[in-house]
Amino acid sequence: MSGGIWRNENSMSILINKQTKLLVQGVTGREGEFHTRAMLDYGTNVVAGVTPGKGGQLIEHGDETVPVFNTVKEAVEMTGADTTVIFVPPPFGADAIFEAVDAGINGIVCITEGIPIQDMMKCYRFLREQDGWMIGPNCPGLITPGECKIGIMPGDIFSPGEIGIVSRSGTLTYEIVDELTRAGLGQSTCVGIGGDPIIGSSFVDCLQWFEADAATRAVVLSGEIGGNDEEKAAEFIQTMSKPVVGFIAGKTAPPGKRMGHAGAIVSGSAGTAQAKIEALQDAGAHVAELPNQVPDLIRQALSRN
Amino acid sequence: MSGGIWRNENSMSILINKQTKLLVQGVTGREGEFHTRAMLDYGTNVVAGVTPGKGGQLIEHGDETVPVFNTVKEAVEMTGADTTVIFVPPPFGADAIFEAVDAGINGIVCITEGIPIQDMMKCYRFLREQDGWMIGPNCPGLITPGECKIGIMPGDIFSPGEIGIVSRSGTLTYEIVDELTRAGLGQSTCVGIGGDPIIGSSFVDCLQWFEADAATRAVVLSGEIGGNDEEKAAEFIQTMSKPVVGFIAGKTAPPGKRMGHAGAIVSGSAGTAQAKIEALQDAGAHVAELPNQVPDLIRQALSRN
Amino acid sequence: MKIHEYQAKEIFAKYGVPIPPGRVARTPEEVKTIAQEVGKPVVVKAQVHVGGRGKAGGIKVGNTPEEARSHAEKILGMDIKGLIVHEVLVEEAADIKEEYYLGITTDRAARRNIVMVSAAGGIDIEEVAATDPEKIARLHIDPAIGLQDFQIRQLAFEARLPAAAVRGIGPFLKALSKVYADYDCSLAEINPLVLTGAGTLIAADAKINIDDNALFRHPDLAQYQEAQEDDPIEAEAHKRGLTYVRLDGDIGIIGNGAGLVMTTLDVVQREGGRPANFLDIGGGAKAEVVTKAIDTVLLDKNVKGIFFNIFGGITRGDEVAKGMLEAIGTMDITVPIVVRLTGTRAAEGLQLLEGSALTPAATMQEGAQKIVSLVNAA
Amino acid sequence: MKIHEYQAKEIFAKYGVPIPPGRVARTPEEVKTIAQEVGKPVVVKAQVHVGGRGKAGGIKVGNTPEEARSHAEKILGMDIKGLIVHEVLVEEAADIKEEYYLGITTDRAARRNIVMVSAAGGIDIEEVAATDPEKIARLHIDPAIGLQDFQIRQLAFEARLPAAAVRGIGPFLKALSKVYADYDCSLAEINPLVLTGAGTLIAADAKINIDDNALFRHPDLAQYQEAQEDDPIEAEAHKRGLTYVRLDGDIGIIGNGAGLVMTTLDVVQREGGRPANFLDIGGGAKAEVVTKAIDTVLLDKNVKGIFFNIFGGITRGDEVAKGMLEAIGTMDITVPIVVRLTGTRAAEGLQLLEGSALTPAATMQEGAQKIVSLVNAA
Repeated sequence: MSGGIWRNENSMSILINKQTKLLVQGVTGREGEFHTRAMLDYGTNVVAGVTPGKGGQLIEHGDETVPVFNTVKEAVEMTGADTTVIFVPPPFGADAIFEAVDAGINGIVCITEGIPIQDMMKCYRFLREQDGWMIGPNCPGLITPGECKIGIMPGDIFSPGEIGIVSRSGTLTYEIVDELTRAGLGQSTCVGIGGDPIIGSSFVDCLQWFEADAATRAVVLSGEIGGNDEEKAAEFIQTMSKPVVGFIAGKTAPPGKRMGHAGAIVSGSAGTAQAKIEALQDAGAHVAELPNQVPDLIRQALSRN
Repeated sequence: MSGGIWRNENSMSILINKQTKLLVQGVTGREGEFHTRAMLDYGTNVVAGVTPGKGGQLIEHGDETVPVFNTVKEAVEMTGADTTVIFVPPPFGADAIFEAVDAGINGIVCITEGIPIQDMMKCYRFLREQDGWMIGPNCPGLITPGECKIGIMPGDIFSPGEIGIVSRSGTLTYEIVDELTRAGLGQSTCVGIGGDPIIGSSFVDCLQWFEADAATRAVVLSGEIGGNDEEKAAEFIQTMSKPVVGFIAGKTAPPGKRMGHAGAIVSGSAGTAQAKIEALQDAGAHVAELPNQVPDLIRQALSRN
Repeated sequence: MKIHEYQAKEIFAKYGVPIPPGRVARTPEEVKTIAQEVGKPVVVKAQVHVGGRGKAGGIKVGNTPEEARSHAEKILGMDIKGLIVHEVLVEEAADIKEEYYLGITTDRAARRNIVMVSAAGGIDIEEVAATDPEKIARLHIDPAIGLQDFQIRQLAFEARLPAAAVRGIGPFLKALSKVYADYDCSLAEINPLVLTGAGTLIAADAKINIDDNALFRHPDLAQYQEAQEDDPIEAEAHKRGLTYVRLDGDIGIIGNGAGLVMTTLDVVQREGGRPANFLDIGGGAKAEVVTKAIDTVLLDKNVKGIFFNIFGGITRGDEVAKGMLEAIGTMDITVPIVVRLTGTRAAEGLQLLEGSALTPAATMQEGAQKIVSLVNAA
Repeated sequence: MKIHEYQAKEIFAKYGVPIPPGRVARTPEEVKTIAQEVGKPVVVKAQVHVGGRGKAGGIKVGNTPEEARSHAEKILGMDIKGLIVHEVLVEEAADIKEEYYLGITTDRAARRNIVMVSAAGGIDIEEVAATDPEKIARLHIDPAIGLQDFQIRQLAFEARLPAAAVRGIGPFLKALSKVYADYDCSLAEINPLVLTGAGTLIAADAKINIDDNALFRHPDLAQYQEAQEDDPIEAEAHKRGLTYVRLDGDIGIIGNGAGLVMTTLDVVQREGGRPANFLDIGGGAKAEVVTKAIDTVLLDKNVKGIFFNIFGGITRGDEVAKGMLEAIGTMDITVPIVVRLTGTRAAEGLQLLEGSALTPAATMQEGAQKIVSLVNAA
């Protein structure tokens, strides 16, 4: 999984673009239908939906019609869907991921929040054997501005451009994107990788994709306290040719609740904002203290590069 | 797993040779110790044994000493063992295979008979993700005459040469090898793949290895009724440059016991000796009616090639 | 190992699968009592380890307790393909609207377990498999993650089950796959799964076979162990721990290794003889095993001669010969025995046999020729 | 979700893990009765959802039933880090020869569960982890195959347990990993696993945390659910379904999205303020949630002002503003509130707030500066 890098022909963004044929799992649910319509409004090529037992229904939206199928297998066979976005309730999240992989779906975006961690561990183990990619769960999705939006982010704050963004949080990302857009810095692709302990794609996966993407000139990495994904990202940043600007949330947050002895034995003292900021700075990244400093740091980095 | 082809530098045999560093799992058991001594007598490079709780013991045999370890991990770290032969009782067979894989062992020969089929299914699933190879379970092992014997076959009936042998049964293989040796036809490597429903390496795997092996000029395939491995082998034989002589046991055996409806639905009418013989003949292989016809068919095939 | 329908249903019931009310009985009076308890028409079903019970008259519907008793009188003690019926299952006759098939077994070719679902269940499912294979939805279980919910939905939709059954079979398939895994099955079937007139689903018949290699971890199944064979000599051989299959000829065949024994059968047949059995004594021929093997082969009164074919590998030829001499010394054997020994210490072994009543042979073919002519001359 | 030691031990007992005889008690008299039943010296242990019970005086050995009762009188009702002790576990005091540590938890970095074993168990295990990490053997569980026997042996040998314990910990580790999987744990520990003077192994203490996301499939655990927080406001916020963490400042912080709220805390601190809490109202700001959030923040009597920071994404700015106006209309609020709205329909939202008691701000930084000066001026 982590090695599976999808590239379109011209490498004009990462993972998704105008050619993406999107399937929506849980399409007739409240969230699923609402965001299906929002994605259609953005111009995303939504080709099919799946809700077991509702096969044969149609979702009409303006000039567009999205057919609903009982199984992902059938949806893929009938429409050639290559990417899926998952809106099913958490007890069925892992099953939806397995179904997508089994049906040959290449890219998975899992919005669902609250999937049990043991379920995600099995999914991750299984996904690692596949060639495709997954973003999430518990994430806002990803967007290639002007081409394709998959997820729940507000499309109108984004603008096409050359800055790649990868982030663990939702609204904080919007905050940064808003600053960039208002500063005239458009985005190549913006990925919200999700805040759960087990996620399909890490910072490092996304940084690799951005590094390989001809349309991306610089990357913003927005992290937060907990885990060690930012530290791992810092290691990779040392090898990158493109500049990275970082932001870490949680500098004043109290240390997380302790998880008994075992948690302390495993995690040690890692995961503080300070440790992450230092790791990024040691790797050559510029770290903003406030979200509104990001555009200036990006401009400085690009002028130096 | 099935794609993982091990080759030594000069490709003078398949899978094992003089350089093979062998570990014996279950080395202090009756069977394990008996065959460890027999393998040492044959000249096999037995570097270590494992029996949990007996770490630190030594098995002395003539001038040679085989150290016993508690875990495969420790044995590999201390001796560099790259191949293992498993003699543990059936309830512990799958665990022994997992332990070997986890410790980085490249080649596994599992002699143990009677491992539950669900255990082997998990093992096979797991092994397929690895680079190494496995022969067995419920097999006599394999031998590269004059270099390395791993398993329980009587070493003195083999002689070095250019005929590769792959077989599902034990004593029947010895019968064929005996005929070949007495006819002056030595063997490159002889592999007993085992008779269980789920085995690590199939006929096709072994035929691929023999096809790629510079030291093998022709191959004997000894099959029997049941399953469809011989039919799959026939498909591959069509693509081979080297001649194959077949023998199928069970022409007069009664149809196997029925496994309820499900067995019939899955297997259909496949698996008879006649179907297998015809598949091999259609693929261009010569099929012997009696084991003692094998040497003549091999000579004829080699003179034509 | 096979277990009876009522035993399989006991297991399924533990996993929450609805089964018809009823229980097993061993006398006609018990059958009547159970039928009275059920209070509705019952079906009386012979419990034997063999297929085709229905066609042999081993399954009857009793509309009244008295009728059920009367059916039981005929079924109990009935001989179905060589097996005597000692037990019958008496249970409420299902109100059958539709019959579906659910099964899991090992797919050797795929090295995975395969799940099958069909809307065309019942006793003709094999016919369906042969003539309309597309009517059976099937998919494999990945051992790393087990049967997933999406697969259950996929099977139900692809089998074109009606909407009520699509929703309803989930728990049945989950229980089936859990039983299959927990009990190390080689086969688990619910056939038919009945959709009743009231719209509910119920397992009207159930079948479970257990992987013999896995019995060590199911001590609770020991109580179900009984003769699995329809042939009494096979049953006896099984008890003695021998791998024996009875055939219809007159030459007893004993050898070491299944492939070699099968080949021996082939060679004997090719030389004009008719094998009476398949008997594999396995590796390491101790005198005791040799004695047991010869004794078992001679339980078949058709046997007019025995061909012993041993490849001395790890098994040493001289030890086999000693075992044989010891065996025939303690038994009263009147049929000719041909012994072929090759491999490790074969020469020494054949030397030991010189002067005995045993006829030595140097090759498998020679041995086959000798036993055929000895038996034909007798 | 945390559960108590005695609840964890009830679960482990179901999985065949030996635990000291005893049970939970709620009064000193009950404690005496249990101690009499046990008939040996007992240990009386406070059951609270917080670490460091022993050092706080919440664990005492009673050599006689009367002594146990007397300890219980002190422990029941005791305040340990803000939590009142309502229950004590009374059980036979183990005859401790050696103490080992067994634990499983999620290793986020490896995306797998990790098993840890140490011969240096007991209350100082974290100290051991910090100073002698090599004294803790550890390995990961592959979710595709689960904890294997060879791994148990490897852990036992690498932890250098004595031979008796190497043989004995198998069932403990198997039960631990089965409980961990069956109950969707995020943590399961037996610490100490005690080797007694008699040479047997017994789980003297046990700890289980459950993944909150998986509680839907463990309805049997609902009975264990109770306040998990030592802070009464946090407990109340949890009850109301809000993600709230209490801090020690005087500016209440409310926002949508954890990352944004954390950043808001950072910015307020940077501007010289001291945040009183973290409160994430999540997506979709309905009036009701806004009311609950403000009310919860004001439960903390230190709060002198509130900063509301909303990025209108899917949440529309005008709806948030309406919710706020509705909320403050129904509440008696005396502290200043600064509202920052950006994103979808932010302009419309800010327009709605004009003329209200709420102070609008265009950016996060401006909002932080405003609330800090308002609170400092108060």
